[in-house]
Amino acid sequence: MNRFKLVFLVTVVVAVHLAWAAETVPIKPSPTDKCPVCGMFVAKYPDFVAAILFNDGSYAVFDGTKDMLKYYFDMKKYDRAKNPSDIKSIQVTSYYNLNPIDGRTAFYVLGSDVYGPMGIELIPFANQAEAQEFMKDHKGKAIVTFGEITREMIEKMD
Amino acid sequence: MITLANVRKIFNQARPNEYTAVDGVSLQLEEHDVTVFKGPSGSGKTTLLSLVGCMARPTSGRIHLLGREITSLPERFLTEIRRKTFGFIFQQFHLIKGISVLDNVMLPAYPCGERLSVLKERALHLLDLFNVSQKAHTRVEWLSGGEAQRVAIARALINGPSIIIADEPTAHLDSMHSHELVEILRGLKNDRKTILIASHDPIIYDSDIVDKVVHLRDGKVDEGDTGPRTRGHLQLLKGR
Amino acid sequence: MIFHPAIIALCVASLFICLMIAYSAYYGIKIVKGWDIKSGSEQQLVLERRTYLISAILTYVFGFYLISLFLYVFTVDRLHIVFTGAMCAAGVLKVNSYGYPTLLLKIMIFIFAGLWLIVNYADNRAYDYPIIKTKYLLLLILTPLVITEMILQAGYFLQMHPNIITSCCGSLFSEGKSSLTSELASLPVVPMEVAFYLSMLLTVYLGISFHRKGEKGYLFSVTVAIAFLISLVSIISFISVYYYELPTHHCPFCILQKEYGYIGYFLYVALLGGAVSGMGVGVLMPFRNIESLTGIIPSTQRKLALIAVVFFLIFTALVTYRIVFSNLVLVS
Amino acid sequence: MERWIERQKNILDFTLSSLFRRKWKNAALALVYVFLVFLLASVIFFTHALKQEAGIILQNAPEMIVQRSIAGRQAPIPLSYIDKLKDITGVSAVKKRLWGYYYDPTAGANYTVMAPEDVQLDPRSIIIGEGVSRTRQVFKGSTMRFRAYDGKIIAFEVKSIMPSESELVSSDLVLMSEDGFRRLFDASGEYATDLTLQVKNPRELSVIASKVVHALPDTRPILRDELLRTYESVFDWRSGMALFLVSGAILAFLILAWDKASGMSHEEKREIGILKGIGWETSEVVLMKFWEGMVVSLSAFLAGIILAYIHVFFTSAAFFEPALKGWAVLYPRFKLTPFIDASQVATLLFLTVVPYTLATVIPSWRAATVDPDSVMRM
Repeated sequence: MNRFKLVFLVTVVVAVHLAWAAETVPIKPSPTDKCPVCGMFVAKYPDFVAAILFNDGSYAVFDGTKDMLKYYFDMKKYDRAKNPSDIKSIQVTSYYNLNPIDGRTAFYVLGSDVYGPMGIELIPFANQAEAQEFMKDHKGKAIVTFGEITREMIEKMD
Repeated sequence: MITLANVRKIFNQARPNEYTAVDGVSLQLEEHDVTVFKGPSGSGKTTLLSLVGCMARPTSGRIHLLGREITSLPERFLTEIRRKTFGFIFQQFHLIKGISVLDNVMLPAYPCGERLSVLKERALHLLDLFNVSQKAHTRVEWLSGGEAQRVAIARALINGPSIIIADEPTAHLDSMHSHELVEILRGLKNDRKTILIASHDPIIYDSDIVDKVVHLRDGKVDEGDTGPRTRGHLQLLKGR
Repeated sequence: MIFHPAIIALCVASLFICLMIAYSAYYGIKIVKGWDIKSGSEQQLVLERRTYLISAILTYVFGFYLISLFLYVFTVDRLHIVFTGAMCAAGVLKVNSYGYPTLLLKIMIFIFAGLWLIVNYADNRAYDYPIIKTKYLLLLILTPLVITEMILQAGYFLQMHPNIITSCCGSLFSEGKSSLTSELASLPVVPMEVAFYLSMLLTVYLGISFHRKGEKGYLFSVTVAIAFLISLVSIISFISVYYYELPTHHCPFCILQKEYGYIGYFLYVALLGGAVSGMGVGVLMPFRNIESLTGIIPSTQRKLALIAVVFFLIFTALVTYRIVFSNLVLVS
Repeated sequence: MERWIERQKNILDFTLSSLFRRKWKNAALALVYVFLVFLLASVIFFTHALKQEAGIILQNAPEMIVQRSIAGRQAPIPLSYIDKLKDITGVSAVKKRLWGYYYDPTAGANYTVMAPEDVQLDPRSIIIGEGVSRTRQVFKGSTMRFRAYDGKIIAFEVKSIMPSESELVSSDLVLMSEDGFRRLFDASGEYATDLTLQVKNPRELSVIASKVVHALPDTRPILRDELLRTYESVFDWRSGMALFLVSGAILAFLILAWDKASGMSHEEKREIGILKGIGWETSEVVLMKFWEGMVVSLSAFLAGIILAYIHVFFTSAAFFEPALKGWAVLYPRFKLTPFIDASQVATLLFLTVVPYTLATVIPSWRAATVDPDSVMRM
């Protein structure tokens, strides 16, 4: 019954401890925000959220880096009103700590065994060391920077 | 017309207690007639009535009911014919205790899926006809013998049968009520119902409403004694 | 084995049903052997009376399997917490090789029992019970199915080891891997939708025309069977996806969960009901020329065709409503 | 269709009236039936609610706990391990925990004593659980004495009592400061009882767990999901076991049901004979018997479930208290959140109504196949 006592103990700890404080505020898509590429509600899958922020203060949220890039490479198709020059910043969710990071400076691991809500994904990291560690642990195939990603790479993922 | 051809009913077949209740009876019974089956107890009257009334199937032989051969029908269909064609009046009345007179009268019609309100109306009408409508909501235990008899008759008529079968209907009635019963039967006869009665009560078989008396003995028709009430159109087929 | 109340309930109830069906089969054989409707012998009477009991038991079996089907999926679904990697019923059914066959058998038995009851219904209406022997021979096919199902189910639950790492429905029904389920999931959406609507349209058309004219019963029944299969495939291929609003999630079980308003139950009940009544038309076809059944089967068939059409229409309506109002865009 | 419904209605009507006429005869069976459903439903509702409760609480638990074991037993874990764990990619934070058990001979109970990091307490005060307060009769402001590892008596002032909502987990709890804890148990400042790890991405847990074992071979990581699973199976096992024990009762009940259904009174036999005689068909009598079974079953089922619901959710499963006391001397008096779903009801249905229906089908059929002409021979 030792194990059982342990279970109770953990609950005890919790009742007192409550949650850990979050370090940074992640992008919080509202429950009604939908991915413009696939139409899914984004808020259901906060671990993979990516976003594009525009100069006019508006934004678009995606349920994964892949969908964000699809949008990025073909903006006309998804939103006639927006041009690539309107983009203020790009945010992706870092894999290890789930914090929002700058999408343009992030490192992306391709071909790993981690799947997002949309299947095969590019997994974003804040630095190269994390990306390499991840690639080793999750059988990733390559590390790319934002600039190295091509439209063909994205198309091949579907 | 009801025709019986060489009808035999054996109980407990191929067992030591095998016993032949009806033994090769051939008969023809006319519609709209009153026929009385007469004979000592154990002569097969009741069994014969239950065979004609589609309650049981003969071991051999054929029964034709209003042109239809019924002997090879499974129980399911016999029941259907029975409840549309026959009304039964039993020796002991056999009303169900604990429920009202009205419920008892309606009981045979329940499985037919008729709307209850329609059914109720018809039952009340029948009770009225037999002067027991004031007792409609009384429980049957509180009825007198004569009332119980009349309720039992109302019940027999609820599905509008063309044939009435009565098994020793006067066995539990005094003479006054027995005469009353004869009058009710007369009324039914005037309504052009076919009536089959098993009885050894002279009030019944000597009554002027009876068209034909069939004598039974040991499961066979006793041809030597067809009785005084045998009318001209009586046709007795030769029993083997 | 996992000691869960619902598992015990399923196993115990299955055992009871098995005993009942074995009992019915035993007397079924006796009926096939000793039936002689012409005879008024007591032996025949006893056999005739047995048929009432067997009808009653089969009705219970039919109802039982409907509930059992859902309780099975529901229980299995609840167990996903116990298995690493499983996120819903789909994954838990894969923990050993008995899970899916049990489910399949449950569906088959349900349909089979339904069809048997339809045949029984028609036969009981004919005064000479013309198909009684065929009927009880069919019962002999059902019996081993029920027994196998009980054994498989017991095997499934007994062989459940909580440390097994199973795949979740995401990988099971996700596109791009080569297993039957993932092939179903990766079927192209547009042709699948077209096939689905065509099959529904054809079913409804044939059903209504059968209801009116009583023609092409076999064709209608075969169409129903095909439409049933297409619908099941469609649920995996695109219907579930619209419900989840998640293009990679093809699980046919998660729609049974509360998050989706238990809509799965309505979908599956409509589909199973439509399949049983529609296939019932075809099952009755070979007997419709038997003299005592000529007055019974055609009207029964018409009713069945109508019921099937209604069920399939409900199913199609539910699906269409979801496709139209879903936030998901699969086809642009 | 309308005829069909009317027919069912009429037959049901008669069934109800005959059931009512024989209410005392059916009462004993119904009572046993209700009790059985009550028993089973109580077990199922209770364990399910506990599971649910535990699951909700565990949601906030740390994703991973790292314990050190020496010779297969849990041992204090050096604080120097914290830095090693922090270096693992994907670990956001590592915290130490201090906890243990204290046996109180006066109450004959074990308290769970812990020193939480985020509750500020001075070294001489404590916060206690409702259960502790109840058994020791100590309240806010009273003094509670503990016997330290070296035999010295340490007095603590009760600063507050934990609210009773969390009693399921906090009943036997005593919270104190780290200083107080170390004084009571002679715990060195270089060790903690165990460490908790925060891992943001749950996908990474298993990878991190293997890295922990690799980096610190004398430790054992425990995942929250693992606890959840343990919970799930412990409770399932318990309720399964309980059902297994009750199965004897189910069997006895079925025998009773069979016996009741087959041993019809003379009056009932007479009635069925009359019904058959006046034109009821066998299948209609079977139908009547079916309705009879359904009425008995469903009303007993409903009554049993309602009683069980009241028992579990309003009286906190009072009948189970003696049996469950073995878990902890300080039995928590908690209110469970009502939680019932279709699968629980279906499970109960399968355990009671299905066997009952099947147990009575043969006796009812036998009753229904009375010869119609038996009425003539009565």
